[in-house]
Formats: sequence, C-alpha cells, structure tokens
Amino acid sequence: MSDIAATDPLPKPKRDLAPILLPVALAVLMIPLIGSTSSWLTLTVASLAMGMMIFIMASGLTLVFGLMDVLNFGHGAFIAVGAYVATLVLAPFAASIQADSLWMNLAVLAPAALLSMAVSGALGLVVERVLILPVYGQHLKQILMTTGGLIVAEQTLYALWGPQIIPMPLPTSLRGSFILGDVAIAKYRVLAMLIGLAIFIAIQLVLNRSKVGLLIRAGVENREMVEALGYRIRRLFLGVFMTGSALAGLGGVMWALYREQVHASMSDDLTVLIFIVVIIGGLGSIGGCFIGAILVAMVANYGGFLVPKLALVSNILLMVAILMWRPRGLYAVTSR
Amino acid sequence: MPLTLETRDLTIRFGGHVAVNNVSCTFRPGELTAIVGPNGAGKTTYFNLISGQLRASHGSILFDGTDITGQSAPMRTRAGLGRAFQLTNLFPNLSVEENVRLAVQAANGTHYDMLRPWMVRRDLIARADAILDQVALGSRRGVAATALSHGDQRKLEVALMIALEPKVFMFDEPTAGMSIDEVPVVLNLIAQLKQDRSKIILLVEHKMDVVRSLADRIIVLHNGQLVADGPPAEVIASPIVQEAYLGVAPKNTAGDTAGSAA
Amino acid sequence: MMILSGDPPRSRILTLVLVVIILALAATPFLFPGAKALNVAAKICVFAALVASYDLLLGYTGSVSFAHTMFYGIGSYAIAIALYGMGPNWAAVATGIVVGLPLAALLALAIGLFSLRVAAIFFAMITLAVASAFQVLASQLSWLTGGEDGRSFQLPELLRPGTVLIPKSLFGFEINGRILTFYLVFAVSALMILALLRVVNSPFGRVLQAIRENRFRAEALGFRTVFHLTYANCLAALVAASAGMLNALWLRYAGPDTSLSFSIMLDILLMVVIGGMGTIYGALIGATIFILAQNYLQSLMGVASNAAGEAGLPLLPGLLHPDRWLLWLGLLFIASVYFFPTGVVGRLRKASGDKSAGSSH
Amino acid sequence: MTDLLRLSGVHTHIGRYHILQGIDLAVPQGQVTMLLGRNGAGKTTTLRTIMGLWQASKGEITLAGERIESLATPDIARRGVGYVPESMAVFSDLTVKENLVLAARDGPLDDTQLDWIFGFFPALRRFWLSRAGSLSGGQKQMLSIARAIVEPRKLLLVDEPTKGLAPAIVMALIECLKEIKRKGATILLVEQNFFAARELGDNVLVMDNGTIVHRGEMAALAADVSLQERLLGLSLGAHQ
Repeated sequence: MSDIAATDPLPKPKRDLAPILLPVALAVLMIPLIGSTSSWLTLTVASLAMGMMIFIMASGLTLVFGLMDVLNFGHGAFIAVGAYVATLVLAPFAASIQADSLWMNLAVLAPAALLSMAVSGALGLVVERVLILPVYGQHLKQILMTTGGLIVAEQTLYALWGPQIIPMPLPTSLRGSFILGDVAIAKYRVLAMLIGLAIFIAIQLVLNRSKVGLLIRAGVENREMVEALGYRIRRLFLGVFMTGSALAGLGGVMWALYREQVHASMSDDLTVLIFIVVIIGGLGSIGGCFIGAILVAMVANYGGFLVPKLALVSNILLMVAILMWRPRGLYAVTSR
Repeated sequence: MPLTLETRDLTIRFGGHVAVNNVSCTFRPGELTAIVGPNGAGKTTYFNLISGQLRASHGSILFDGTDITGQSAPMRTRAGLGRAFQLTNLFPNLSVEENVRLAVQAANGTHYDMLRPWMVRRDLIARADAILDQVALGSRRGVAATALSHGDQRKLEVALMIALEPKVFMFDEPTAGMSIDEVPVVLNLIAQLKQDRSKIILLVEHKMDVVRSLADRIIVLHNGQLVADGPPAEVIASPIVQEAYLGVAPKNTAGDTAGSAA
Repeated sequence: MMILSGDPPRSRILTLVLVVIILALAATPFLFPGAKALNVAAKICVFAALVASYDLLLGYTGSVSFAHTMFYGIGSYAIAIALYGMGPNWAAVATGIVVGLPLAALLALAIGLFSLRVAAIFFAMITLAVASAFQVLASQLSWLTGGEDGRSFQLPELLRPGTVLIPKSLFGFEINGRILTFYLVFAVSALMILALLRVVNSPFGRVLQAIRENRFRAEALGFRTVFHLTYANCLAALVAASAGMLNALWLRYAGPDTSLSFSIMLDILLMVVIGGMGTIYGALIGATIFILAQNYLQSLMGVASNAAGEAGLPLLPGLLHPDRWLLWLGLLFIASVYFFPTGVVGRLRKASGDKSAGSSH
Repeated sequence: MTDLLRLSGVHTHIGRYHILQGIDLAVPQGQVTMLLGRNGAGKTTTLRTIMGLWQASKGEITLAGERIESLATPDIARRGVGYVPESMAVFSDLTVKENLVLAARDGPLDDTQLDWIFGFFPALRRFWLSRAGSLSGGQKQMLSIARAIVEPRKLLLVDEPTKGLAPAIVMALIECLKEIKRKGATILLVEQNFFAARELGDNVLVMDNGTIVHRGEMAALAADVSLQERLLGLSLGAHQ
C-alpha cells in the first residue's frame, strides 16, 4: 500500500557536484603555484575563453552520440569548413574589419559567422544522409566512414583554397585588452567567453525548458520509447546533427580569429582535443562536455605556463587521471 | 570438507528497486535445488549475483570456503561456477563445435596458446565432440550457432556449461521455448549430472512438472525475498507459495471460483 | 597446410592470385629491373606485414585503433636513431631492436589495459588521442628525432648497394647489398605474416574471435577478455614496430611523413578494407593493390591534372593534382566500406563457396 | 463484434533468429485480449512487431482496416496505438510532469487530461515534479501506463505490467486496468500473473515457440485446470 499512497518524502535527488568543483579547485590550487595574481588571472581568463570555444565545437558531437549512438569521427571537418567559409566574407570586406569601429566590424563579422554556420549546418545534412544513414547502428563502419569523410572534406578544402595558411586578422575593435589595475585581459577572450557562455545557457534552456529539449533528453535515454509515443526521432536527430555541425562551424570561425589564421589541418588537432573533452565529460553529457572543455583548456594554459615541455602530453595525462577516477567520464550517461 | 556455496544477506538495488533482498541460503553438493517464483521475482538476478554478472549492493557470497563477492565473472567461472543463460547467449557466427571448443579450452586453462594451430589440439576437439554427442548435437557440429533451431541453441547453451566442468551447475530455464520432444534430452542430462553427488546443481524453472521430477529441494523467491525453502512436496503445498506463484488472489474472489470476472 | 596453420585461402582464384603475388615479389630483383620496381616490391612486403598486424586487431577483435602508425613509427625511429647515433654497424641495429620492440609493447600494454576495459569506441578515441600526442612529441624532440626532417643514416656495410656479394659474371645477375636487404625485408615480412596466420588460427585466436562475437559470453566462460585484447594489441604493436624497422632499413631514413603521419593510418585502413577484414590474406592483397595504384596511378593523376589545366577547365586541375591523391583515396575508402565491406578475399571466398555449394546439390 | 487489430501470418526475425513463426490473431474492439505463454515464447516480440519496433519479415498487420506492418513506429503510434513496454521505460531523467508532457503529443496537457490521469493514479500528482527515476517500481509502472492513456488511444499494448511488483501494488494495478477497460479501451495485454489475467481478460491467446497454440475465451481457460497445466505449466493448483 505504502508504495502507492506513499507518505514518506521521496529521497532528494543527489546532485553530483564533484565534477563541477574540479575546475574551481584546480584554479584555486594554481594561485600559489603561479605566484603572481595578474598572471593567474590572465591565464584563467584565457582558459575559460579557450574552454568555451572548445565547448561550442564539442557540444554537437556529444549530443549526437547521446541521442543516436552515432560517433562522428569527421566532426572536425565542420570546424575547418566554418573557418574557410568565413574567409569568403571577411576577405572582401577587409577594410571594414580594419576600420576602428565596433559596429562596422560586427556588421561584417556577424554575417560571416552566420554564413559559416549555415554552410557547415548544410554540410551536416549531407554527411548525415550520405555517410551515417547507410551504416546506422554499426559502430565499426561508422568510424571508418566518417574518418573517410574527414579526409575528403580536408582535401577538398585544400583543392579549393590551396594548401597555404590563410591569415584571418582580428577586427580592430576586438584587439587589445581591458586593463584592470595591473591585469590585462584580451578583449577577444572576453567576447569568446561571453558567446560560449551564452550558447551553453541557450543549450541548457532548450534542453530543460522546451519540448524539443525534452525530446532530446528523453531520446538520449530511450530512443524506442520516444518513437513509441509517436515522435519521429530521425528528424529530431537530423536537426540536432545539423545544429551540432553549425555550432562546430561557429567554433571554427572563433578559433580561427583567436589564432588569426585558417588552415585545413586545424580540424585534425581540434578533433583530438574535442575527443578528449567528450571522453572525459562522459559521452553524451552536455554538462560533462562543458566542464571537460574548461578542464582541458586549464591544463593547456596553466601547464603551458608552468611546465612548457609537458604541455604537449598534458591533455593525455588529464584524460588518464579523469578516467582512473571515473572510467566512463565525469558524468556517465546512464542508459548505455 | 565438502563443497558449499552460500549467500549471506545478498541484496542488490537498482535505483529504488530492490531486486534481490537479503537472501541467505546455503547450497550443498548432491542436492538439486530448484529456484522458483513468478516472473520478476529476482531469480535470474540472483543467478547473476552468484555468477558475477552483477555486483551485490550488500551481503556476501562464499564458495568453497572463500569469499568471492568481489571477484569478476571470469574468476568465478575459473573457480568452478558454471552458468547456462536464460536468453540464448552464444557466439553466433562461430560453428557449434567452435562454441563448445572454446568452453573446453577455457576449462582446460588454454588461454594464451597462440603458437599452435587449434587443429593440432586434438584433445580439445575430441572433448568438444564428445560433449556435442552427449547433448545430441553431434550431427550439427559444423553449423554456425545462429543457424540452429531455438531448441538446439538451448542444448548448445547447456553443452557450453558442461564443457566448463564446473563444480556448480546453474541452469536458468534450460527448457524454455523448447518443443515437447526436445525437453527430455536436457532433463536426462540434468538427471545424469545429478548422479555425480559431488556437484551442486541450481535450477531456475517455471514448469512445475520438471521441478517436481528433478528437485531435491525448492526455494521460492518472491519480490526478491526468499519466502520458502524445503522439500518439494512441502513447499508446493504451502499457501505463501500458492500466492506467490500463481499471483495475487484479489480478496473478494475465492481462489477456485475462477473465470467469473467477465 | 601446416605452414598456413590449417587456414587455406579457400578459393581457387584467391590461391592463384596469392601465389602470383608472392612469386612476383620474390623474383622482383630479376624480373623487373630498376630501382622503382624494387622499391615498390619492398613497400608491398612491409605494408603487407603491417596491415596483417592491423587485421589482427580490426578483423579478429573488432577494435579500431588509430595508434598503429605510432608503433610503426616507434620501430622506424628506433632503428634510425640507433644507426644515426651509433654509426652503421650491426650493434646499432641490435640496439634499435632491443629498445624499439619493448617500447612498442609497453606502450601497447598501457593503452590496452587502460582503454580496452570499456566500450570499443573509447579505444578508438583514446588511440587517436595518444597517437596524435606522440606525433607532436616526435616532432618536438628534434634533438633525438631530427624533427620534421627526420633522420637519415647509413646501413651496415653488408647491406649497402655498393657491396657486391655475387658478381654478375657468375649467373648473369648481380647480387648486391641492396638486393640482400630486399630479401631480408621479404623474408622477415613473410615470417611475420605466417606467424600472424598461426596466431589467428590458434586457440588464442579463437578466443579473440569469441570476444568479437560476444564479449559477455567469453567472460562467462572464464576468459579475462581485457588480457586477451591487450595481448593482441601488444602483438600487433610488435609486428607493426618490426615492419617499421624494415621500412627504415629499406629507406635508410625515418621521418614523420614516412612513418608517423595520419595518412599512413588511412592507407592501412584502406588496405585492410580492400583486402578483406579478418582474413590475414587480405593484407597481402590489399597492400599489393593499393601500393601499385599509389605508385602508378598517382603519376597518371599528374598527367590528367596538366591536361585539364591546359584545356582551361575550372577546378579539375586542383582536384586531380597528385597532391590531392588523398582526396580520391578517401572517396575510394568510403565507397569500399559501403559497397565492398568483405573486401577482395571475402568476395572471392563467397564466389567459390557459392560454386561449391551449388555443385554439391 | 469487429476486430480492431489483426495479424495474419506474421513472421519476425531478429538478426538471424526466427522468433515469430506465423502469428494469426485478432483483437476485438472494446475487449481485453490476454497474451499468455512461457518465457521466450514470443509475446514481447509480438507486441514489438505490432508497434513497429521490430519489422515483420512476412505477413500482414491491420489496424482498423489499414495495413500498418511497413509503417515506422511513430506513424503507428500516431494512428492511436499506445505502448507500455515490459521494462516500464519511463524517462528517468525527466520529471513525472515532463514524461506526461511528452506523452500528450498533440498539444499542452489540459486539465481534463490531468484529472483523468490523477483519477487513476493519485500518486502521480504527489510526485508531479520529481524525477521519474526516483519513483518506486509501482509508481514507475503507473507513470508508464498513464503515459500511454493520457491521450485517447484506439489500442493499448501492455507488456507484463505486474512484473516484479509487490502484491498490494499488483492489486491496485489490476483495478486501474479494469477501470480503463470499463471506459471502453481495447487492450492487448501480456501477463504472467494468472490471477491478473483471469480478472482482466475477455479473450485469451497462448503462445509457444513463436506461434499461437491456443485461442479462446478467458472464462473457459480459467475453468479448465488441466488446460492451464498443459498450456502454461501452471500446475500448482492441482495439488490443493
């Protein structure tokens, strides 16, 4: 009886806070190690900015995996495509980029970013239809097909734009730093941080407040049951896939501006970074992906400052450490 | 000291659901214990806890004098716990003979022999073939496991366990889904195994005629709890088992005035 | 039969093709004069062994590794660094082997124990991450590896082209150190492939297949699958490192492009898929087809690209440029995974299987 | 009496396993049809095949005169089939409310719907904003059923709702299902609990080895102990 008309309160759902505290603890721990507060603040802001950009690029990959059990090894291609497409707008309007007016800069930058997102999103449609649909549910073939797709995309970019590195200068108004006392914080990093945070909040809102978000979360847990309720999950998946690709494209533009250059092989290095983020976050978990991205960026920045030689393998060490602690990542998605 | 298998306060929770609840029970050699109870009572989960596919939330398992609660499934198998699965669980694209040979090989301790081709291991092959004959699958040895009929797959499942030469045999509904004429092969096999008084045999089974003909002892699980334990006749007659096994009789309906619901 | 470990090609055409390839490779120094032919033949030998070792992982255990070129690179660099540092003598070769092989095995052990516990997809991602870190490491430690330039070195006296072992006057062919090196490559590769064939057909190999088929059940039979998979991973790494050593010996050079780059990984994947996964024989077929195509089609692409350029066609010259070889490879790769998943060996076996099944009725 | 659902000659393969080997059955409008049989007989596969979660390799499935065997699951659901799977399959990461919001596919949940659901399952009102994963087994099962009936359905497919539940909960569930039946629902119900089956069923189908081996009225089977023993292996009653 008690089971139905239970009078005792339900156990409070335990929030797993340890992963959230991890980057905070890491940052605090670094204060004495780095010594100077101003360097620490600069590094921390740099980490957050870099982490947000990586999160933007990785979020689509982890959602797509969670929802449909599809792992896209070619996800990095969307990043490179996004960056290259942006040059189509930014190069002809170089004068507006160099003008010292925030509005003129944004008038070019915003359409460039939107075009990049549109093109990489559309490419996502093609990839899903051509490469993923035929081998749906077969991990081995998925890995092989999407790896092939990555190569083809990268080489096509080379064929179209040539193998040289294309410079992508930051707009004038985004150059320089905000000076707070003896601390200098690069303007672009602040912008990147804000955009990343906005996108994270937007994703969280969509996932938690909208019906589409409910469907995505439900689909991650039990795809069949969502279908049995009458929803066409394939369309939903295609939507998520295209959104993820578009976000990767946006991340590509942001990354290219950060580095002030575009190169087709940027997708290779970033793919590896994104995989590490997605693995340590827990495949399929957006929250884990967010924390993972910040952690990876922190390790890269702090590590690069403290022990430059170690920076190369620091991400691998981070991954090993996290997986020793939680073998399925920070937030393991329970249904798999 | 004779072989024993014992579970102490064995419990597992899935979220809020307690699938196996404080089950303490000792199994002795030379005794075939049937585990009965309605669907969802926790019988298969209990098996999974013993053979190591699941880890207990609480309680312990003692086998042959050692606590095996923390051991992995492969280690328990090596220690002598053999298990046949309820849902057919084979190597689908390997041949029937290869399936059994793998089990023979495991029992034999041949894990990392990589320098000799398998075909020179005539000892393994001969043993596998002998077991296949025992379960009446000798004529099907070259066929891929997935191509077998359901009944034959069940027999192969049993053959894999026999090939492991375990000290404890755990049968999980060995005759489920078999056609009537196939059932005796498996039952005879279990009866044969019973002859060897040094083995512990556990049997989860729904068919009461099977249970009655084979079991020396019955334990009843209901909602994860052990509700009865004793000789077959005694257990079957007890009212708690009647209720557990046949379902809940609504209080306004007497047990025998069936069918008046519509 | 014993030499093939009881696993014959099971198709008459396949047997014929294999015999032709092996004979042609063995007789290359005499049949096809010129340095290019010998280079191609040596590369086929090295890659056949490398791909066969990859097949042990992909085809027999079903795990995708992206770190195979890393082990190949470890072998190459071990030999190159040893011979570069210690001079052209046999002690250096031995040092390379003694350092390189255990290093590869240890790394494979670590990766295996660490990532083979969980889902196969983890293994793929983690090997990719580790391999890319290794690649960066190799280019950064330039005092050791020579950075982007790699390391060129001299071979021991016996293996040099200038060393004439049997003069031309005797049989009409000159047997020199270069040809001896080729036969060294040929023989060691052949031995490794035969050994792999033995491994996959051993009781151990059957356990690997069992894990691929149903890992849960394999554990329930008492096999500790992580150890088996790790063993296989180490074994594959050892063979890959050995193949890398042969490659370095043949090229007298080790560098990022010839032994570590991601495009080699793609080449290996493509060769396995074309040849046929899970057959070992597919490695030889895949390597032969692929390397012949690479060496002879790539120059054809250059011709086509120039022609297209002269005809004033847009875009085509860029797409057909020999540097875009990888583009077409990628397309071919996707097409073969999609349309041709069992590879050449699978197709031939199926064809002969159908035939014999048809004739028996 | 019209048949809402009809299966004729339905075969289902899962991988290379041939599970359903020619199923012929009919579910009459407005009645509860019980699907009984041993473990592994193919009952769950039958429900899943109707729902389109596994594709029938051969045979016809008609729902209200329309062929549905080649439709995708969402399209079958949109034709008015509700499904309560064996494992409950509530979305445990979502709240009770969110589970039901998803179930009301065609629009927001309105008060009439809520009253109708709370009428059956008052407990759900109490746990409205709790995560479904924190509910007890019985509560999850109720949510799972509520999800299937929150919108009007032509046909309900219910797979072993009483499995693993405590006796008191089983009784409450049976009462709920009876109530749903009284409101005129057509149900195809898989059940191992024979008392539950006896209480609810109008008709009965017994499966074995992927085929239907018995069809008839529930009352007839309930009255015939030897038939029960032969078909279901339920022989305890004989020893009373």
